Amino acid sequence: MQFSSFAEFIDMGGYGFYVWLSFGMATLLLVLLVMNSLVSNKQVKQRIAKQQARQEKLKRAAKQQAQLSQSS
Amino acid sequence: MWKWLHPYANPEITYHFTGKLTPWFTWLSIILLAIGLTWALLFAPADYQQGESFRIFYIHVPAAILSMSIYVGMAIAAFSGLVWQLKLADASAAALAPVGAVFTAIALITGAAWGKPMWGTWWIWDARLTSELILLFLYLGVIALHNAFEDKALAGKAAGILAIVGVINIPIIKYSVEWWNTLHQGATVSKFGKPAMSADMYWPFLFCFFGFAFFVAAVTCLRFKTEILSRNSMRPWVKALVKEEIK
Amino acid sequence: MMSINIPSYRQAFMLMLKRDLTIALRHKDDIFNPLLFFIIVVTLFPLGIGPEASTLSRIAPGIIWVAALLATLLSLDRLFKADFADGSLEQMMLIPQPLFIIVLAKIIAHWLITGLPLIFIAPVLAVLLHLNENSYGALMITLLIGTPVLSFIGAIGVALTVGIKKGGVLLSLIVLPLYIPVLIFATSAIDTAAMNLPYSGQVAIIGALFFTSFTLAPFAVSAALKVSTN
Amino acid sequence: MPSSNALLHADKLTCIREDRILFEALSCQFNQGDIVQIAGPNGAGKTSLLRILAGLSQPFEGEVHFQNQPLHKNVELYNQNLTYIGHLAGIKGEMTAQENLAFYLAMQGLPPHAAEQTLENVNLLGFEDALASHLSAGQHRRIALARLWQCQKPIWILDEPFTAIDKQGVKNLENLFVEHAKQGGCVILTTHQDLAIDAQLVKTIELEYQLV
Repeated sequence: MQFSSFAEFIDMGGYGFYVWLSFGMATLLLVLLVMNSLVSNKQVKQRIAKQQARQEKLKRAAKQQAQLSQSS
Repeated sequence: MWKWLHPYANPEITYHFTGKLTPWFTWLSIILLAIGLTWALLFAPADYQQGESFRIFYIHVPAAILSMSIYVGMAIAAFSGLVWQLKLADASAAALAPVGAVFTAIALITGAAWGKPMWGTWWIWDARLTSELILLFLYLGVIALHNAFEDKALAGKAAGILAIVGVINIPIIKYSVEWWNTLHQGATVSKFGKPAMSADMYWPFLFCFFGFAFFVAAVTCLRFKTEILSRNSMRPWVKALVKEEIK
Repeated sequence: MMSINIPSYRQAFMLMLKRDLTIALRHKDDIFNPLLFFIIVVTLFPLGIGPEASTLSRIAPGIIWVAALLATLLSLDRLFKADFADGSLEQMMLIPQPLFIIVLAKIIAHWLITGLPLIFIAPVLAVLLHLNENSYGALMITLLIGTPVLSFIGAIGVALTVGIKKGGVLLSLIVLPLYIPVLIFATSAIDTAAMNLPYSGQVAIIGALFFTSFTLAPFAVSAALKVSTN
Repeated sequence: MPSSNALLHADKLTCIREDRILFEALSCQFNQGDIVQIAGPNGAGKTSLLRILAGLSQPFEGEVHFQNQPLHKNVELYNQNLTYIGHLAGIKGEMTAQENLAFYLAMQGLPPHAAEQTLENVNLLGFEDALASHLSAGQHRRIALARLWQCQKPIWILDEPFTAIDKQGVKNLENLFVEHAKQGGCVILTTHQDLAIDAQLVKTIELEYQLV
């Protein structure tokens, strides 16, 4: 352990601001990247599900029309 | 010669294979980073010249190394996508680009934050910082081009060509910037000499580096899976998979 | 099979070059607008910085070269956009000769229309910026071999963005970083010449860039066009 | 299996446009002397199929073969044998009708003076020296089609060739197609009009609008 107290650890020998800025920004960017990756994964899945629902609707409509034209 | 690659060219098999790999990468990354960063922040000795600010090194250098290697990896993937018409290679290149851009940004920000106490200014036109900045532009170009196309298969091909053109240019840009730097600033700015790393600095560095590397692998796998899904959305297996997951 | 005598590579190249030059000469805006842009950008700098001759002559190489980069960038859009919009590009992809011959002809035509006039007007602008008298030779040589590189690299960017509706800003994002080496070596050659030192090293490097882009860019452009017209 | 005299055959083509399968595992062949009409509603993938056959687009899966060789292996030979005229006429407004035509003829190795005579076939005599930007869309299309009268290439792929063409022009074109087929050529086209060509000469490939 290089630091004897928590305050000393935060201070980083006077360089605290720069060290914690670096670590903070890096963490922030990495978290944003992970969030973005998760969100876009979910969005793609939702888009596919939506598209699927729409196609099924169209299919059903086409079937109904076919039945109607047959019966008439 | 490329026959053995064939099963991996099947998107469904690759998707599930990647899905199996992801948790391994994720946990390895978490463990290595937890050890590496704790070690770097609490136990590694301070540099005798730079003091505690040297701890930025444990993020800055891995990020800088990874930012370059991700670009090269992306270009290799794009090249094989172009030459052997591997659609999945294009997808992996597309998955890598944003990850690489983030690591380039981290390298730049930590570089500036390290430079302020060392050089007394946030930004100097140091050769390495400048080429890192240009690398960020190259990444942003690839990402922007990829987003501009609606058809993802075409987007992958176009961004791939740009990545290959970029990778040919990187050594030229790096060389020209270094040359420009020595011409204009000479020896007035003392760059960081390569610090003679002692073992108690080297080990935490290795842990951090591999921790970040596995982080890259895990996030890339996730994005790669997303790319596969969006490019194969009309396939029955994708539909079944999505139906199962979204309830 | 019916016998067909197709034109040789050289004939196809000349046909294409002639066609593009004819079109440009009848559409004179293509030549004058980028040139005018070049002149206006250069005149803006003294207005923004101040008229001291020493300051201006110090930054003149950079100003002229950055303005040349931007003028080239502005003119690049015409390279494939019109052909893409009216369907000529499709027809060019189906010509029996390899695509890179057509591409090469188009890029050279583009340079003759936009790059060459810059070289003629540059010395006049250099006078306005009090460029060091020793530097004129270097300015002309770097422009002469540097602007074709800009056309070649730029063509890759246009070929990639030609199918995109709002490709203008994207084009600059893609192309400008790739222009950096030319900018660095060209301005440094001019600076070195001002100090009366030999600048053949820088010129040799720009020459190398010229030959590299001359040989590789047409292939990259062909591949990119195939993607864009898909 | 395609018969040996097939000029062009498509092998299990799949085409996907923005998440929609336009057609899947489509196989067809085109022989010498064929006039083939690709039919189907809007959005069924007619243009996409023609572009794939012309080698302009890559199919998602499958391959096009020319003289029993995959297309990508002999692009240059294929392009020597192919004339494709798409939706866009490829006419430059800055050049005259004659210059436009002469350029395309010259690229086929034909002398430029053939252009003037050919313009007569499409009823554009007197417009030779008019800049194409002063001409109408129909006239552009006629300039583009004019090269067919000089064309010695066997495979013609034409996307909606009759759009904006008057009745007499359509008749002339149809006669030209029959003539070309008789000489051993092959015409592949899309059109919304009914062809006034003897039905025995025309084959039809029907594309359906697929929902999934």
